[in-house]
Amino acid sequence: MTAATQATAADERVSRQSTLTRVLRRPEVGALVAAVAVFVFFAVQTEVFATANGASTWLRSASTIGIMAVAVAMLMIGGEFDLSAGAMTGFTGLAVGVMTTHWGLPIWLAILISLLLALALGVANGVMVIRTGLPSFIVTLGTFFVLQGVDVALTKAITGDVAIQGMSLVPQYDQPHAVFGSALDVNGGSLYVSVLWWIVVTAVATWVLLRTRAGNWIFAVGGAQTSSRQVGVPVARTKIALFCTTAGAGWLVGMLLLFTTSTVQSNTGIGQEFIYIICAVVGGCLLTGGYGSAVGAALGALIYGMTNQGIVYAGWDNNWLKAFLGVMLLLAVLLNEWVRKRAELAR
Amino acid sequence: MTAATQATAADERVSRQSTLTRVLRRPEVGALVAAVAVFVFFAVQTEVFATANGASTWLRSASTIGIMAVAVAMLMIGGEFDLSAGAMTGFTGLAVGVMTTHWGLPIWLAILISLLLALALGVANGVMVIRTGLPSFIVTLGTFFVLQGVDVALTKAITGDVAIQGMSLVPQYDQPHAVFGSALDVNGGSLYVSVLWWIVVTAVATWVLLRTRAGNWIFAVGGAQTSSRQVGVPVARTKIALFCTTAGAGWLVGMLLLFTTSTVQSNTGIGQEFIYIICAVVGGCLLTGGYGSAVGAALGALIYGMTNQGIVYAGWDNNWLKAFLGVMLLLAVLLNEWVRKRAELAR
Amino acid sequence: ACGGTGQPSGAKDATSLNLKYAVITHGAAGDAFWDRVKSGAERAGKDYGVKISYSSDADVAKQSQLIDSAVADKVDGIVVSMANPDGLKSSVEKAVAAGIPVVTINSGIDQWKQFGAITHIGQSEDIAGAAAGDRLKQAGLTNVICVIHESGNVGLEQRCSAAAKSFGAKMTNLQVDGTDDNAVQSTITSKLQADKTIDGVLTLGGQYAIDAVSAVQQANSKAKVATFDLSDDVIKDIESGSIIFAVDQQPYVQGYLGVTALYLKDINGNDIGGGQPVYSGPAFITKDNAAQVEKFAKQGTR
Amino acid sequence: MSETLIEVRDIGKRYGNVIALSGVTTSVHAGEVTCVLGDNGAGKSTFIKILAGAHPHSDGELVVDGEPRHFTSPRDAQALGIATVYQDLAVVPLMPVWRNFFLGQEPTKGWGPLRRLDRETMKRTTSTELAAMGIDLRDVDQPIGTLSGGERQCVAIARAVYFGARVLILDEPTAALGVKQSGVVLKYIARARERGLGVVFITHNPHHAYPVGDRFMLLRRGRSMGDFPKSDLTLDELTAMMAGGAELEALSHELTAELGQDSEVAQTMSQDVKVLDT
Amino acid sequence: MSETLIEVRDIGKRYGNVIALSGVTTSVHAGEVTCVLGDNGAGKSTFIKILAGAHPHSDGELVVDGEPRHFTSPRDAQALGIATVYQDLAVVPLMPVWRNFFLGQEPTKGWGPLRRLDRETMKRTTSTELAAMGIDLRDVDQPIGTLSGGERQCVAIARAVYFGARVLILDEPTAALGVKQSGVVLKYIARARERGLGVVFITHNPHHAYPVGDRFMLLRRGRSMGDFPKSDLTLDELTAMMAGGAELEALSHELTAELGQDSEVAQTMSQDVKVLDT
Ligand SMILES: Nc1ncnc2c1ncn2[C@@H]1O[C@H](COP(=O)(O)OP(=O)(O)OP(=O)(O)O)[C@@H](O)[C@H]1O
Ligand SMILES: Nc1ncnc2c1ncn2[C@@H]1O[C@H](COP(=O)(O)OP(=O)(O)OP(=O)(O)O)[C@@H](O)[C@H]1O
Ligand SMILES: [Mg+2]
Ligand SMILES: [Mg+2]
Repeated sequence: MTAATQATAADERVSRQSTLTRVLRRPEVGALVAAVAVFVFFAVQTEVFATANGASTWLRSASTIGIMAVAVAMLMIGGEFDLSAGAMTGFTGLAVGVMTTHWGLPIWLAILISLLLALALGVANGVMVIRTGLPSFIVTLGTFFVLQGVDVALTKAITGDVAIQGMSLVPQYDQPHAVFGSALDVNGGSLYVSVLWWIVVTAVATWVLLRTRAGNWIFAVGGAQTSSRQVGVPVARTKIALFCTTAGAGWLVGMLLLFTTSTVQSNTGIGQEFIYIICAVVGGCLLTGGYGSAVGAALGALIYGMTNQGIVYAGWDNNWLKAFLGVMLLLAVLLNEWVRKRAELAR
Repeated sequence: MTAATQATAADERVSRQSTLTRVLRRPEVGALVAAVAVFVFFAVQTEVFATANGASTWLRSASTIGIMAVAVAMLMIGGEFDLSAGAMTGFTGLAVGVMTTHWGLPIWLAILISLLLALALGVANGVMVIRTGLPSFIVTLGTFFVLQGVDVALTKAITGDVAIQGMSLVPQYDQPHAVFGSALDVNGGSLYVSVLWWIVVTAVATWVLLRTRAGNWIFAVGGAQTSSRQVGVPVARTKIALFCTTAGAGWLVGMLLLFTTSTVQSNTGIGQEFIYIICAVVGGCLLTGGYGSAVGAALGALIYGMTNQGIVYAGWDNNWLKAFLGVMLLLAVLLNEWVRKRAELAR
Repeated sequence: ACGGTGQPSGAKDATSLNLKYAVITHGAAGDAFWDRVKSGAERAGKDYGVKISYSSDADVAKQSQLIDSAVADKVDGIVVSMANPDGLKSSVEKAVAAGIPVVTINSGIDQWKQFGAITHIGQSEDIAGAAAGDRLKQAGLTNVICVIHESGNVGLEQRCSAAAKSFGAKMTNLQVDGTDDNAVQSTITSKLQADKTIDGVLTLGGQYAIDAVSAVQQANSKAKVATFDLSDDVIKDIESGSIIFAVDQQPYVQGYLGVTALYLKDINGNDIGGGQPVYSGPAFITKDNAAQVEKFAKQGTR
Repeated sequence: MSETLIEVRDIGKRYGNVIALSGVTTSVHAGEVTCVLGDNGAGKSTFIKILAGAHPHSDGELVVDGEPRHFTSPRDAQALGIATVYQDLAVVPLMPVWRNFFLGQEPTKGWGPLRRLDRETMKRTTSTELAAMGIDLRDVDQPIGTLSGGERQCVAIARAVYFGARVLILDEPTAALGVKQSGVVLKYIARARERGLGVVFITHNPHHAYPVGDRFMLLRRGRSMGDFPKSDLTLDELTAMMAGGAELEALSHELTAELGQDSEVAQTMSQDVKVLDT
Repeated sequence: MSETLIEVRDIGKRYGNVIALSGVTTSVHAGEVTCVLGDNGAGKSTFIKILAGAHPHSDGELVVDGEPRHFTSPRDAQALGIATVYQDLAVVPLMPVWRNFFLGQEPTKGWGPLRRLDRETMKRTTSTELAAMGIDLRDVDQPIGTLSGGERQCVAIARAVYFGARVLILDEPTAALGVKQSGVVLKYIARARERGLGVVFITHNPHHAYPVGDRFMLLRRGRSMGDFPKSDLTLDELTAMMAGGAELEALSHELTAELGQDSEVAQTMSQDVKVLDT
């Protein structure tokens, strides 16, 4: 026993490893390098990109996607998908819009009710997945379709229109607008609060994933569900909580959208669910679950946002937008992978 | 040795199983029952659904989705995704359209060239996935974006429009039209050739999956890639062939679309890639690979097609379309799962 | 729903005819423009006591299948928008051959006759686009972006290209992700920041005009915003001057008149237009006449 | 010493139409080691999975501490102090060794929102517990999937021993272990018995089963062939029983023919056969 | 009898910065059984994965039939008649047993597009080969993931034996096996040797290694401790070597204390220690 413990100090079975290499092996580093590369590329290519004004724009567009990407990444680490996440952003926004502009509910109450609705949907998703044993891809696809229909049809039925109008005239609009929709003036550019929310969400998610029991369980249920069940991880509880997380993030983003643009339309968020998954995967999450990081997902969203806006700044033929986006994404992911492999092989 | 072999006849460790139960345990049966349920539902709810005319419509709409769903199911069984499959249908159609209406190439030559282009893209997808070790979700997402950009930008650049016009005036249009776009008169309704193609594709895929070495390898690489590599399955070759299959199916569907409607739009197929995956999953394929069936995927497409058209026949409010679709899908999948579980537990 | 009260008494009673019309468009679900077409058609159906079933699909192959479905369903008339006439040709002709009267609305002004429709109502995206382009020219703009909120949508592309033609000066298309307003605002802002000479933004939906107005403020640009289609908020912005005009194609009219044309054909054998297309617009909403339409925009019919 | 912790009565388990186990009756006592023996596929793992709560039983009764139970999850069993080493080890390959060790029962420190994993304790405990088994890991931060088969097994055992409060269930714990590590596991079992735990131990190695076992339950083709106290058996009888009698004789002859009369294996086998005959 | 099939010279393998194997030199001869022994994590599996082509080696030379090779895939090794049983068995859990058995080397019948799997042969062969090992499956159409650990291992072994043309590599094949099945595996090894195959056999059980082995290679912490012909060793020496000497002594004392002087395990251990001392 003693013989074994003392051998830890210097082990001939491990080759030396520089601190740099050790840093490079963190899962986020590949995405970070790729993000820096994209930034440098557009900063050099265009004038506005690296200015405060430019940054405020691409940060803003990355922020809402980023919040969702982080939540979706957690869920993916836990081995599930939520295709209703995109529609949820529209749903919560519409709910608040309808409740305030048409039913005259106090704005904060409406916000609270929409949060409860979102969480209830999250729980419903989770319970259905657990109870039926169906893949979450299918269950949440069902929820997605239902939400999409509800978004259009209910909004239309209640308001007679397919978008919320007159939101800014609602009493006390200023208060939630300050919390969700305002912008700070930083160095000439405006920093939207959505960016701050994004940072907070990423930090909390990272804390939860790496430092708490819940985080341990998330990695476990995604990595090997049967095994984790066997050692006593509360699989159902963990997964339902994860579905609530994406639903809650959907609510947050719904509020951010509603109070930044002061309107939501019934097709808000439709089709975005895959963007979130894409950002998470670009940031290093495995589609099969059990591996990934919140910071990586946030960086994935940053890459996506920067590329999207960067192409506009560069003034490239807009018809090619998607083609450029595809090539840039591929290059970013390849760079990411290359960095990681380098790090793994480094001696 | 002898003692062991003779014990096979009657084994006290196995309870009796009726032939019915054994039939019910095939992976497709759940989907079949769900399809029949959907059919009966709409046949009762609406007058037209079960007529020859009605059937011809929903069969046609299911057929093109079905062909892709079968190919995508094979790829999913092999453990990979192809998000470029939808865009590929538009791409090949547009390629033929541009080559014939604008460059005046002979129509069969154009068709051949577009097939080669599709296969080349399939190989490119496969090689990238194998070489880089990146998830195919990301690699084919890149291809998807590039194709989407090319579809819009190139078509616009060459034809000045975002859709192919005047296709039916191309010399010898009749020949491929007969092969890909014609309809037979059956019992008062028209049976589109695309339905025949669908049946052929499903049959061939089933044969390959269940009766050939290639099929064995597809299940193996999807079920446990490292293990299959260790026992000598040519993983790279199998996967590249699978990507070629989806690309080839994309080409076939592109031709079917082009010669049935005599036009393609630059956004044809965009967003369909997930429909294919959905149909495959509804038909019993696992998202994680290694399990599924071609017939199941075809039935998944049938359920999707019938539901989509059935809702139209039923005359339900269009705004609720997606909600109905979601509910029907969920019910179909639940029924599917229930039948399968019953069958497994049946003694 | 059709109780029979308040119906115009025609040569024949509609309820006794038990008419059923299909309205099949290429609009996306939840699109404000097509939502008004739908409202118009449904209102007409209610007014005449006719059953209306509205369906739509932006994919031309699927739209043609919807027409086939309607034919199989033996409806009494079809209203169809033909953004991509080639793809609908065989289906429309089949409907006509089956003795079902067809009215085309919105787009398809060059083909309706050839396909055998009884009339065409509305004006094509081309005409509306051209009119918008003219207006922009009159406003003295020189560098305008045309915001396409759905990539590859034929109708949107037609609006932009027609506007570009009649506008004469520089007009570039900008693709945005229409399902993410945050991204729409960001992208327009980026474009305005990247090219300071842009002095006009033309959006193709009321919703995106609101986004464009915020983006212009955000980018500190002096660009003027103009848009297709109306909404309550758009009217308010027109009144406050942040949107210079809105092109109103009067989609409600297209839906309503489309059904009316079928109805008159059925009860009285009329051919509206007498072999010529009927224009439904475009109307321009500016500061001067915004107040008049405000009420209707609020109720979601303009 | 003879407090009954777990009692199973006429228990059975079906997977669909496969009857993996039927009519098994036995009990686990405090301070006693019950060895479950049997051929491959006899149903041993199925049996212990029922005790561990990993699979619900289809027939019969499971009584823990005098109360009939129907575990729906391994958590239920753990709550009663039952810790298990599964044959497939139940580890999460992509997770670091130390996280796997404490999975499901992580120690925390801090309060409220700052309540967090006690990482130092976790890492330290993991490496000391493994070192005690003779496994000297390079790095407890390594994903457990990159450990060798035996190292992985040691993690699973060390974990169960660390958390096993009243009953310790071990499904072929020594299968992938070296001689030294196997010795440690046997020592652990002996110690657990001394501390008054009930132990259920599955192995194919009579040399491991005999020294530590108090009672031996034999399963064959899903049915129990009876429970034998150690006093009724010699090692040779046990070995013969495990190997399955008559068929063994044929094999023993073959082996003798191929490996020569003086081969160790052949000798052991023919001895076993002789024991059976007597 | 002494044709050299495989020679490795100074071979090494790193996983990132983990050095799993370094400087190992040995050779595999036709008609000879080379046993690879060593503690858990010593590098045995890594060593055979190199021979099998599953991992390329990082250092040194691998010579097969006199030609230096750098396998990039297990197919390369298979093409040279090398068949392997991996410690993790390399099966595809969701696939039926018979498909797993023939995976990668499926027999076909028919021509051209009608060329198809010879399903009858495949199923028949699978069940006879397994029956020969004493595994009597209910149904070869069962997914292999639902077999018991030992049954699964038998499939992997039967497959390798069936396809092994010139070299047979077995990584702890008897770990999960019952006494009877272990006997069959030893018999197979003996038979393969007689047919002139080269066999590489890894085990932790000296009672399995000694009777069939011709040469014994000992690995410790990734390095070779040398190659010993059988004539230089007794079973006891072998056991002592496997258990690692000095540390064993401490363990033996502890065990004696806990299990009592007459415990079998304790006795064996103290014997081993004595052998080492002499
Ligand atoms: N999920 C399952 N579905 C169907 N059959 C199963 C399943 N799990 C186990 N079996 C069958 O039940 C029988 C008993 O399996 P079990 O794992 O309990 O055997 P075991 O005694 O542990 O064998 P071993 O010594 O090889 O580990 C086996 O024949 C196996 O094929
Ligand atoms: N993919 C890998 N990445 C990092 N380290 C690895 C990897 N695979 C094995 N190792 C390490 O290499 C060492 C040797 O492993 P190997 O599997 O060869 O041991 P072994 O001798 O077969 O042990 P056992 O008897 O337990 O099976 C182990 O310490 C293990 O942790
Ligand atoms: Mg077992
Ligand atoms: Mg090993």
